[in-house]
Amino acid sequence: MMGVAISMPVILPLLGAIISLLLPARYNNRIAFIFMLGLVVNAAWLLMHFSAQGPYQQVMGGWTLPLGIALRIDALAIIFSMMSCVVASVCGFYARFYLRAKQLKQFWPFFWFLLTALNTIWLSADLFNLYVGLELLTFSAVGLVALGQNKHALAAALRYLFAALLGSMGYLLGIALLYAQFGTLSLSQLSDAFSLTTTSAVALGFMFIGLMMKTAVFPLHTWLPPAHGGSLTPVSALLSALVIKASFYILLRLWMALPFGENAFVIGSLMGTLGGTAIIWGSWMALNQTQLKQIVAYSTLAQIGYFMLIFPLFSYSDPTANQYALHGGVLMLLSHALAKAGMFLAAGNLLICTNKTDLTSLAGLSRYRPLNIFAFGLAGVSIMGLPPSGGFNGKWLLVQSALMQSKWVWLIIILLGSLLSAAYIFKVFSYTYLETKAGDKFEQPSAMLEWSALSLSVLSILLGFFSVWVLDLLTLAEMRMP
Amino acid sequence: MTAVMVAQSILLITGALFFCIGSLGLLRFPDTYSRIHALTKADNLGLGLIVLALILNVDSFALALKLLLIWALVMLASALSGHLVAWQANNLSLAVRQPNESEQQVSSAHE
Amino acid sequence: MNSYLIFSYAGVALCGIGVFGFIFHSHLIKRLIAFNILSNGVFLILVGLAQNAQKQPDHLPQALVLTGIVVAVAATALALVLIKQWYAISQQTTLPEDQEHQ
Amino acid sequence: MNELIDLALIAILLFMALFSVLSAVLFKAIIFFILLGLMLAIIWIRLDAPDIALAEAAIGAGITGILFLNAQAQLPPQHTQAYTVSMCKQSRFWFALIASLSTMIVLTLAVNQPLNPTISINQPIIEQLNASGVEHPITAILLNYRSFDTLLEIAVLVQVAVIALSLRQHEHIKIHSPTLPNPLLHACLTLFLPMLFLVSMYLLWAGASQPGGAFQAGSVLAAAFILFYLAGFNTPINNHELYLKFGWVFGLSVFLMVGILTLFTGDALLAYPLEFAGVSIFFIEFAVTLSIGWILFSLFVLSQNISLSNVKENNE
Repeated sequence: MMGVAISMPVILPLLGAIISLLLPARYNNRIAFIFMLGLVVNAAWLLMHFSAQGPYQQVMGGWTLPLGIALRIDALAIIFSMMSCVVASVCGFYARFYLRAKQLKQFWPFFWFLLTALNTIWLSADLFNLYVGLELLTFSAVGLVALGQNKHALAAALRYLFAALLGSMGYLLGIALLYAQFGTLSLSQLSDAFSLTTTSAVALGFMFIGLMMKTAVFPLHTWLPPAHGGSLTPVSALLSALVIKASFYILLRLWMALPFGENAFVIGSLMGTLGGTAIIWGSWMALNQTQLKQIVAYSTLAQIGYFMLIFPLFSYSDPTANQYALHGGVLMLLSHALAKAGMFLAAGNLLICTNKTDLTSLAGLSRYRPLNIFAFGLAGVSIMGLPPSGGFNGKWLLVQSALMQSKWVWLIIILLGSLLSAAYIFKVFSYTYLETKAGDKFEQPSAMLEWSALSLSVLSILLGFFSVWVLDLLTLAEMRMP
Repeated sequence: MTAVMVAQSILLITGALFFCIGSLGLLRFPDTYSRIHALTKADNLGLGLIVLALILNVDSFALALKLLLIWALVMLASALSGHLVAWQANNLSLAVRQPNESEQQVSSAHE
Repeated sequence: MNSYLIFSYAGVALCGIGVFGFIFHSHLIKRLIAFNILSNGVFLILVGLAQNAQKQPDHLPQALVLTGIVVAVAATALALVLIKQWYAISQQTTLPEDQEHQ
Repeated sequence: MNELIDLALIAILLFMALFSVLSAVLFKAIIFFILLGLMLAIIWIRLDAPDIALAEAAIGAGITGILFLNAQAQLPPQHTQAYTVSMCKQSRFWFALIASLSTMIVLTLAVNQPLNPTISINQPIIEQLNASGVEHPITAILLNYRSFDTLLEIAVLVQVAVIALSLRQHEHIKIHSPTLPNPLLHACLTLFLPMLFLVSMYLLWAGASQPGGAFQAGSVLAAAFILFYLAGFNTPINNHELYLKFGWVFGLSVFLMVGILTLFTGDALLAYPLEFAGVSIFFIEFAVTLSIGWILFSLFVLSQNISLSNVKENNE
């Protein structure tokens, strides 16, 4: 039975893609509902099995490990697959009402291939399998960006494709060197046999650069703002919330699986500086943007900086600080996924209201369309990290871990980043409070759109109250065991 | 150096020589039509000689037939592609040039 | 046996040429050709180095390279379709930000 | 003597790569790239990898070369400016040079380390070969040990084809086929096409015991389709979208169905029961070959020249 459950997250979306390609367009919504329900039920079943019996690993095709590909269920995999289920279903629901019929017909196959790739990456414990999953993810994301069919969307899709291809070539180069050095592709065997020699150091260097390029970390980020800002609203929500997290997830997996030992400090602080500059620079760029969706896109850059801060806060000497850093990072990732998707959907609603992209046209909106602004605000609360939200818990744990290890630099960067993110979110709000004499001349987005944006923002706030569940999952399985 | 080895090396060398002559023709001839002529003729013969040389020391009869099949297919393919290139060149009405004529003379003569 | 290692060095050289072409060319198809050269270089390193380390022809990297070649063809086909669509809309063969110093 | 041949091959390979990257005219760059692909096919033979040599020649040089030439034919003829002189002045040139030199140095550092891996996957591959249902190790890896990889890889191919279709969506699929009504070509078709199909099916069948398999057979099939299309015959693909989609998804759905069937008989995904392993692998490979041939062919057809008139500037 467990064999079925562990492979369902990959098989169901693949079946959904095939059926949505074959059946005429009018069945798409039914297919979406059925397969999404199946995915959620399967994720819940895996969660119950995991909390009952702990991590579980199964090799595909029934072979022994070095031969076959291993899929595994552990705390991180479950949290991320449930996150992608929730965010993807809400974005699919939003797209169903937002996109025109012709666009919707093309949207669904890409949506299902995207979910297949995401679930493969969450579950797989084999390096080359992760590479093929990354490629499938990149192509479906490029397809989604190119859905806009206009000049900006195509340029953004091309730029994204070339950056992602270069990134995955770096990752493949890393695999080539690691396989030559250790003779195995499975992550668990690699973590036992790993030793830091020049070959494996160069391999990890290329892998980290490739993955950072796909996660758009600071120096390699130029493809992200046009891709996320320029594409259709549900697409940019999916991209910002889920796609960039997949390559970061692999980075985190590699960091936790491979024992770096004493030079973890050097690599960690290098990545931390990149993260820190990303926070400062991203927030600064978001502050002086004039387009609403560009602000949200640049805030994604800043939030990626926060995720990179997990690595310098890892320490082998102090296990509790180490645990705090990991828990804080996972909570940040989770709350960012929910909040950023909610913020992009809310921004899409605001664009529908004003159907002009720049900020000045938002004047008087909080009087006439309070629900959309409320959704945007709630998501902003979680992005800023104000107390009730999940973002706050994540930042609080990171701050605790930094205090424990008295690493003041990262502490200052975290606080400064929250300040800057508060600045650019309140900037948006300040525009909406301006009074306009023209009265209510805004369109009214359909209720479904507003409520789906609001639901994601509320979820990211509720995460703050129920983050103890997530943390139990993490502490339940001793993270070092794959 | 048995007799077969000597024969083989002679055949291989002449085959390679034909290939060189073919590419020399490609460089030296003035217009597309004569270049196609040089390439299809010389290279096929060169390949024939090399295949002959290989057949001398091949052990199974089937392999020899396969080698001959390769040669026949290459001849067919190069004849077809040569014809297509010439046919397309004719459609684009590329002029037939004498060895010493330069480009302008031909276009003026052509109108 | 060290002939495998020589080919890994050839792979390294191909990677270098591929990276140079990828960064230098602003013409999209030339950049795509450079990407293909880079991926061929990586495959050479993958097989050459693995077989040099294992001291015998190793089947797993060869299967990986087969999958890699098919994925590279898929990437090339996708990029070409996008480039043609981009050319159809904007009459440009380079990305907007590369055009000024053409 | 062996080293001499290897060094000569590598020298030619690197020259091809350099000319391909540095040549100003796009057509020349593509021709050198195709030559590079062919040289690489020979090098894969030297590396005792006949499967990759076959795939590189068929897919790397063949299909990629056709796609590049097709793309180049529809872009404007390039003005060949004096390339070398202006090249060095651009700052990009130095940045690219530094980047490529640093990658090469770092890579040579990594490559000439003495490597002695503790785990060797070769022995288990050979030992469990008889349990995999095929005799050829590469096909066993691709379709049995790591069949999950191949499943995803075919999904990647279908994904690219769907994107190519969606980019052409706003004008209906009426693509005019190239007019090449050459009588000799039509006559030769009757000779070439059956032979190409025969070679493709042979490659597919031989894959079980010697180098060959679904990908090489699929690309030979694609070459046959493209030849048929270029000869000016208007295949039904041009006006019916469902033909396209069904052809793409056929291989993927057969692969998935067999995987799901084995899921309910055995306990793991894609664990073929022992006695049916050979048959199910061949059945999957057959469906995958047809699908790959169809996908590569429709990628060629869908990227035919896009008539500029009906591409409207519509923003979201």
